[in-house]
Amino acid sequence: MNDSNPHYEQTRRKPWNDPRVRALIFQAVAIAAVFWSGWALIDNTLANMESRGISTGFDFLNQSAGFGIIMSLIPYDATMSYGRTFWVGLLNTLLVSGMGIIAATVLGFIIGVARLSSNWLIAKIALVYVEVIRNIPLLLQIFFWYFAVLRNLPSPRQSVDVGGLLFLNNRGLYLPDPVAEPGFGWVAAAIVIAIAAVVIIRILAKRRQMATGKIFPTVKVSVAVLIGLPLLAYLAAGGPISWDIPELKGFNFGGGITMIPELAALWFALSIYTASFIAEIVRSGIMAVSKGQTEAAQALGLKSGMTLRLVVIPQAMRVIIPPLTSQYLNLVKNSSLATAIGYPDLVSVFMGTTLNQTGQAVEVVAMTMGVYLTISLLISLFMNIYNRAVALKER
Amino acid sequence: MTESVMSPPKRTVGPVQWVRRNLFNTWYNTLLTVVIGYLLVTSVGPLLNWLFLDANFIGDSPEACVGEGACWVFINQRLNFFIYGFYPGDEQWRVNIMFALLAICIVPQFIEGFPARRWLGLFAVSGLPIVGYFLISGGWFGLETVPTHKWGGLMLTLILAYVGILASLPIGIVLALGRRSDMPIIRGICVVFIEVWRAVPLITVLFMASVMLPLFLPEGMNFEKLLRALIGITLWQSAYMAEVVRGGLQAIPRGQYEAASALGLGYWRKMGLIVLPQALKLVIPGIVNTFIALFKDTTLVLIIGLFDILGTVQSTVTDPAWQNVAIEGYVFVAFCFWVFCFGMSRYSQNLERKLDTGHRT
Amino acid sequence: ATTLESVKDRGHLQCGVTTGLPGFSQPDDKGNWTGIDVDTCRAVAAAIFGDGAKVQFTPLTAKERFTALQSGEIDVLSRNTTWTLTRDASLGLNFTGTNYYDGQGFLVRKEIGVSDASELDGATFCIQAGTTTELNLADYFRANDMEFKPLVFDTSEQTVQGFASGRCDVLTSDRSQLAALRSKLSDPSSAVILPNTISKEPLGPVVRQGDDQWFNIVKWVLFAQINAEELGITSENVDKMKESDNPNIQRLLGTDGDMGEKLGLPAEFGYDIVKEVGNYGEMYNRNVGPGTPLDLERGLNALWTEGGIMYAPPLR
Amino acid sequence: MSEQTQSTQDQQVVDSAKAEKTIIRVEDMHKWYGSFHVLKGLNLDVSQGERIVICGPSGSGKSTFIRCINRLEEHQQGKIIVDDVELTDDVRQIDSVRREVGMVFQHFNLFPHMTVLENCCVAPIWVRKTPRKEAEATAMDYLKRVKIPDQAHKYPGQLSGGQQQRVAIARALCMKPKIMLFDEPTSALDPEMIKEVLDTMIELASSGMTMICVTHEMGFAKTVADRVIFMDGGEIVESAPPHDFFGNPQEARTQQFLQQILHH
Amino acid sequence: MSEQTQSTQDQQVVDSAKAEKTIIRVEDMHKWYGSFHVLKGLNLDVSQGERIVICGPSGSGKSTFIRCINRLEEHQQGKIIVDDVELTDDVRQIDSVRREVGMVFQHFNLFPHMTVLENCCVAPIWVRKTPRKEAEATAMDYLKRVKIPDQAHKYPGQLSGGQQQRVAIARALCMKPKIMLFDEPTSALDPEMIKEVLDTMIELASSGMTMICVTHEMGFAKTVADRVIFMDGGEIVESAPPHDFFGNPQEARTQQFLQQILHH
Ligand SMILES: Nc1ncnc2c1ncn2[C@@H]1O[C@H](COP(=O)(O)OP(=O)(O)OP(=O)(O)O)[C@@H](O)[C@H]1O
Ligand SMILES: Nc1ncnc2c1ncn2[C@@H]1O[C@H](COP(=O)(O)OP(=O)(O)OP(=O)(O)O)[C@@H](O)[C@H]1O
Ligand SMILES: [Mg+2]
Ligand SMILES: [Mg+2]
Repeated sequence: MNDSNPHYEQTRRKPWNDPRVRALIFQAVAIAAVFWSGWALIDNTLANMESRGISTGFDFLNQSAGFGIIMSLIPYDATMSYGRTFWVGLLNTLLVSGMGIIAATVLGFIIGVARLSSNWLIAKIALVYVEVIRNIPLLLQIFFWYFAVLRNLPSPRQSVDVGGLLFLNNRGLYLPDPVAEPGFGWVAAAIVIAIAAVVIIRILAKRRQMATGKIFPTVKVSVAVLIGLPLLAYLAAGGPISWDIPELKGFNFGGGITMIPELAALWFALSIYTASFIAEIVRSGIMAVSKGQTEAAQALGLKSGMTLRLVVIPQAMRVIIPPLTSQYLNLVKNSSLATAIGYPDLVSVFMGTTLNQTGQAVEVVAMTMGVYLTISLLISLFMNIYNRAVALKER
Repeated sequence: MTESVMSPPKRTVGPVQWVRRNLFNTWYNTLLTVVIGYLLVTSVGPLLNWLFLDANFIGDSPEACVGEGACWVFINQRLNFFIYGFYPGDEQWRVNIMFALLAICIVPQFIEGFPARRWLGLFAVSGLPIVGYFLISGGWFGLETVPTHKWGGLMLTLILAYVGILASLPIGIVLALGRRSDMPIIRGICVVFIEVWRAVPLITVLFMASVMLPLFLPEGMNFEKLLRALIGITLWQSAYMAEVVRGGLQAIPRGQYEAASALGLGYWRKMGLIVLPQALKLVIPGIVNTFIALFKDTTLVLIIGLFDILGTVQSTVTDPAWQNVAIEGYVFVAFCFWVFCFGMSRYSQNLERKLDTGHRT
Repeated sequence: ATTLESVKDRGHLQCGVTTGLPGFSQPDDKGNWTGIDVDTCRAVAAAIFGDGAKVQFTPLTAKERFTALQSGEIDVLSRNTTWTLTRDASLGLNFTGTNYYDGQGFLVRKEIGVSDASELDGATFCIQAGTTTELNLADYFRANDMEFKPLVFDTSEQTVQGFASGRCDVLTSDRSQLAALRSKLSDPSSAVILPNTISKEPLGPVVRQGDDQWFNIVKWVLFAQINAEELGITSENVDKMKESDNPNIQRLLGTDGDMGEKLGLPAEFGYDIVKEVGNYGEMYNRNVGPGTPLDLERGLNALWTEGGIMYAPPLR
Repeated sequence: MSEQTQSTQDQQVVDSAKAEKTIIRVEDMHKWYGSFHVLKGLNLDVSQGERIVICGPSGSGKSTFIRCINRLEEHQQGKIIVDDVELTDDVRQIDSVRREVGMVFQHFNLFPHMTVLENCCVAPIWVRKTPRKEAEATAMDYLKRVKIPDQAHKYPGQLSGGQQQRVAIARALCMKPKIMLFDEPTSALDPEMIKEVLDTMIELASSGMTMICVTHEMGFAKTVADRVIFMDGGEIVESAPPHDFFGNPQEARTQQFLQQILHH
Repeated sequence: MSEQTQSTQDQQVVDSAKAEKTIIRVEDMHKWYGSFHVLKGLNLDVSQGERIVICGPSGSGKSTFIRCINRLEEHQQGKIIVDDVELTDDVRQIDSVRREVGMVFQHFNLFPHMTVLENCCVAPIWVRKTPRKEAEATAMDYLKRVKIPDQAHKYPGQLSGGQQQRVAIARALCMKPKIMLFDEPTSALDPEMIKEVLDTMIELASSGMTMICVTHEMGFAKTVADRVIFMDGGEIVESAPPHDFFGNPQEARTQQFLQQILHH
């Protein structure tokens, strides 16, 4: 290569005009600023905590808590540790979030499809639902479900009694609790067999379609098998499940499974509120599938049901998933409003009572935020994996 | 081309036909129509009775409330408290002026082709907050100072939402630009900031802002509680805003960046003159939606002891003088929020529609 | 800076109170706070500034109160807080005394037909979160080998609403509250207060550890009020009392000695307290005493000379 | 192109002989969008095996017309009879007509979430209840015919425009329709791709399929059409064999249009 | 067109005389996208006032090449010297080069939120710090030159494609660049629009502007180019005056390409 060039003289390059150098300096400054403020924050906090005589560290997690919690998924009583209260609260949060996500998804899809219904009344009701529910603060809706509904439920003595098995009153919904007896193994086996049978049916159905073109009603048959087989086994084994039936003891019902009104109210409010957003997401997802797709399917002779199932929904899902993810995240975060009605979730139990008893605000709040951060990262992660799996193949 | 001489055949759109087509076109639609119709008839009637027909509107004491209906007398009596909180009665005209200014700025935004609409909008985001601060907090021009802990009710709700959105927008823009930067460390910092704030519930943020903040600050440094709630809300909101703005930035085609570069515009001019104006216009609906979300979330300040509209209502429904007015109180608050949020969401939907068609040409 | 200095710089006292508890601290719809806890703070403000109005109230839920005090968000916590060893020793707090002796009791709905706490096995309780009530209840039931279901609310309003809506059988709280809470029910006669008292609840103002001067100030403001009652000084006769020859009175009102100076307060701090807020008895009667909605007898809270246990060290 | 023109003339002789059964009959058909009169009394008979090219200025209603033929649009007056079935509101009749009519769109409208093969099989399997094996075999046949059997397992997004349009043609053919409708099948393509698709269509035409094609590719019209129809303002202005149509247009409007187009 | 061809020959005489100073020099320039070698050692000298047309099959690197010239893409090896400034990482030098080089894109890339006039003024005002009045006057001049002064206050979305592209040209000219780059400026246009734009470019060429134009409009190349460059596979295969290039291409690859293109 020939460097000597009559027209051109090497201009000296000033380092600060090099974008790479600029970028480096800028980033160095930024990271220094972040570290400096982070350090200042920690330093201040430690200094402040020391000067105010606040104890630090996580030793408190092993101390005995000394307070009761009305509902817990793992064994808990007042003699257990603060660490235990963390898990109780966390599980309660997960419980109501999980239930909420399922219910909100189902309800949201129904309402979203109803918005596009050809039945004028249904479409309008769905519209009213969406416009009313999503424009009222969630906290108010939680209060509404809690106090309005509680007021209208009877006291335990006057419980609504469904066949002596199921009771509803202002202490909650009481359901019989199944207890396995000898012989239950048969029923369990039947369930396993039913699942296996369904898998086989699906494979056979596919094969039959391959060979003869007949389309087998897989879904209906599967449901029938899944319900029928265990039921048969149950009857044949002479009913090897005894039911722990709730009964009135003293002031309240004992035995059975209880769903406390706080859980129910929070669950309703979260599901109904979030469903109104999901409905809009579903609707716009379906509408985002171009009209050409529907037309092409129709031109091929596919009926409207098939068009929806084979062409529209699979494509709508791509549009629906990302905003749906953020709704799930919102729901989990919103479950922290439990504290307003006394449902013992993580914020209420751990960031509430435990924090108050131990006074270790920094540790407790950090743990709580860590939990929400983890949940949210996990949900995003799963959704990203799903998203990648269904991404359109492009050139 | 000759004009069409034929007009479309008159459709038989008599009511019977309409009902047929829209309510009873298939057997399952018929079934659904009947079931839902029945439910509507049985529930709407009693509701209307309670809300209006049997309700009590006039009076000045609990005794005025008789019968089964709602007791709106209660709302009437306490309305002042719900709107202004503890703001002193003689000074409430100041708040009223602000309400009026706000209405003057906002209402024209809904009216197509209103003169000076753009300028009013600009004033709403720039001048109004400053005027509002001086007017409401006072201490200037011979106005009596009203400390922030006396602010409350609807007024406080509006202040929280308004300031929250205004302050979070610029921060959100900076974060969004940072997240799209070529510099890995800047990008990393922005991503972490955004994701962390988006992951935590607002009430934990408010809790930190309201009772823990002094722990993190140097000795002796302190702000007012309201200001701290605002900082918490703003930071939290700016993470959401950043994502909205990022959506807009991503929607700007690469060609726009390239054309700007080819003309010799540097990074900041490229962003300021070319990219951001387009991106922000694209995401106005998104911003309005964020605003609605924030507006509803302001109710959470109740949990940290600020008396917003829900707070004022809650603190009065337990007044022993009035029995069983909780439902009326909550319905009132719900209605207030609904009116604001519904209005805004309509606005954003309209915009969305308009931008949609505008973009296709 | 010391707490006293920063309070003086700021120009007002920052005082943590409840979000609304009749007789102790409650805002009316003008934002004026009333109650015995509120008056305690006013007395501190009066002692520092000579003006009982120079105080700002921060409403706090029970869960937030200690964090707010620890962080420096408030200067004094006067929020019917029970004095316990743990709180005193490990939260970095100091209790400055007791402005109300209370005990935990039960409010039960009549329809469950219970007349004694020992019959409450298996009942559901409405409690306020973050209170000693929560702990006492667990202790009491463990000690008596009974079971209970605690339903924990954030504020006392919600606790009452929970009880009123029939969600729980029993509302448990400090006895001083039960009567007032009962009066909030739409039908007060549907509930009764059980005779049992299951705990000692000395309620008093709290300050941060590590600032002895401030600790002393808040402590002695209360003592000054109790001493004033012993000495018969009231807000009405305080001006006349200034001329009194009684050295105790002179020291209290600052006409003699340097009591104020020792605390870092103006000499006349005692006079200001009584003038602005009144003595302990006045404060009691105005907020919770007979004739108020709470209608509570002095009982334990009477002066030691009158059969109670209110006793203040001498001002000298 | 000169060789092709020749072969077309040979074909025209054959074609006119077989033009027997009327497979599409349109009688005084009108359509409105709201109050806008798009189609103003169209009349058209198409015999089995006939190949018709429709052209005309933009907005003249060409697309609307052929979309009415398989009822993607509803006409409000007049009659359309396809394969002896009249198009009415009756869902069953619409279904049976659509089964016999294949359509190829300007923008292909392939299903992006299915592979090429799945795109081709979905209708035979779910509409005709063909066994999957068989459907796939047929699909591969047609993919071979449009010369892209090697792309069968790719997704539409991975193909070029010309390839996508050929898949769209194969997809329509897989239903073994009696009639094929094309709505400007080449106008969204790059010049090189156009040739691929036109070649495919010419091959198809030579197999005797009944075709109605909206296009402005006049070369194609000359090569394969039995009749060229010129539409303007929602009316059929002229309808003639290509030779006459291009050589001796009757209407002033047609002449004007042809001048524009051929000049280009 | 025949008249134009003639006038071009006249011009060529003039042009060759003035071809003095080298304004763009590319020396053994290489570029990679990741590990994909796009440009493989290009060498090119462009004299002031020279008009160069680049053609070549799709993907041959034409766009990449001219985008390197104003550093929209970064080259990794070799040298590019524009107007005596070497393109390196130095921001100031890039800025000063971009000021002298105008670019017109295939898809116009007008700023949709600004009027035509604002589009033209934004760079002079903010980059050259021209007073607004003056910038607007200049802009109007250039808009007159591209024959759309009456559209000055419309928004780009309200113009036809051809008008938009002319605005894009005017916008680039407003910076009074020494060099203009065109990247297939007509390929996104309808046939009728193409002529408008080509006419504008021909007029521009006759004013002595240095131009590098990627295009497949061979008519244009014949009319105005001083040199036609054929690229394939990231290399310059042939570079010759249009007369030789079209009349007597040296390389087999060029011949093949020309056949395809002229045939079409
Ligand atoms: N859904 C619709 N609603 C209202 N008007 C419509 C609709 N679809 C088409 N039109 C109008 O009907 C007329 C005919 O449209 P059509 O698409 O059939 O024209 P075309 O001849 O296919 O034109 P092109 O060559 O541009 O495709 C046009 O004026 C168009 O604007
Ligand atoms: N950002 C990029 N990353 C990776 N490869 C790229 C990128 N841009 C272009 N290429 C590849 O570089 C090669 C040259 O692209 P370029 O756009 O320069 O071709 P071209 O000659 O302009 O083609 P066309 O005529 O289609 O515009 C192509 O193979 C293209 O796929
Ligand atoms: Mg068309
Ligand atoms: Mg290119």
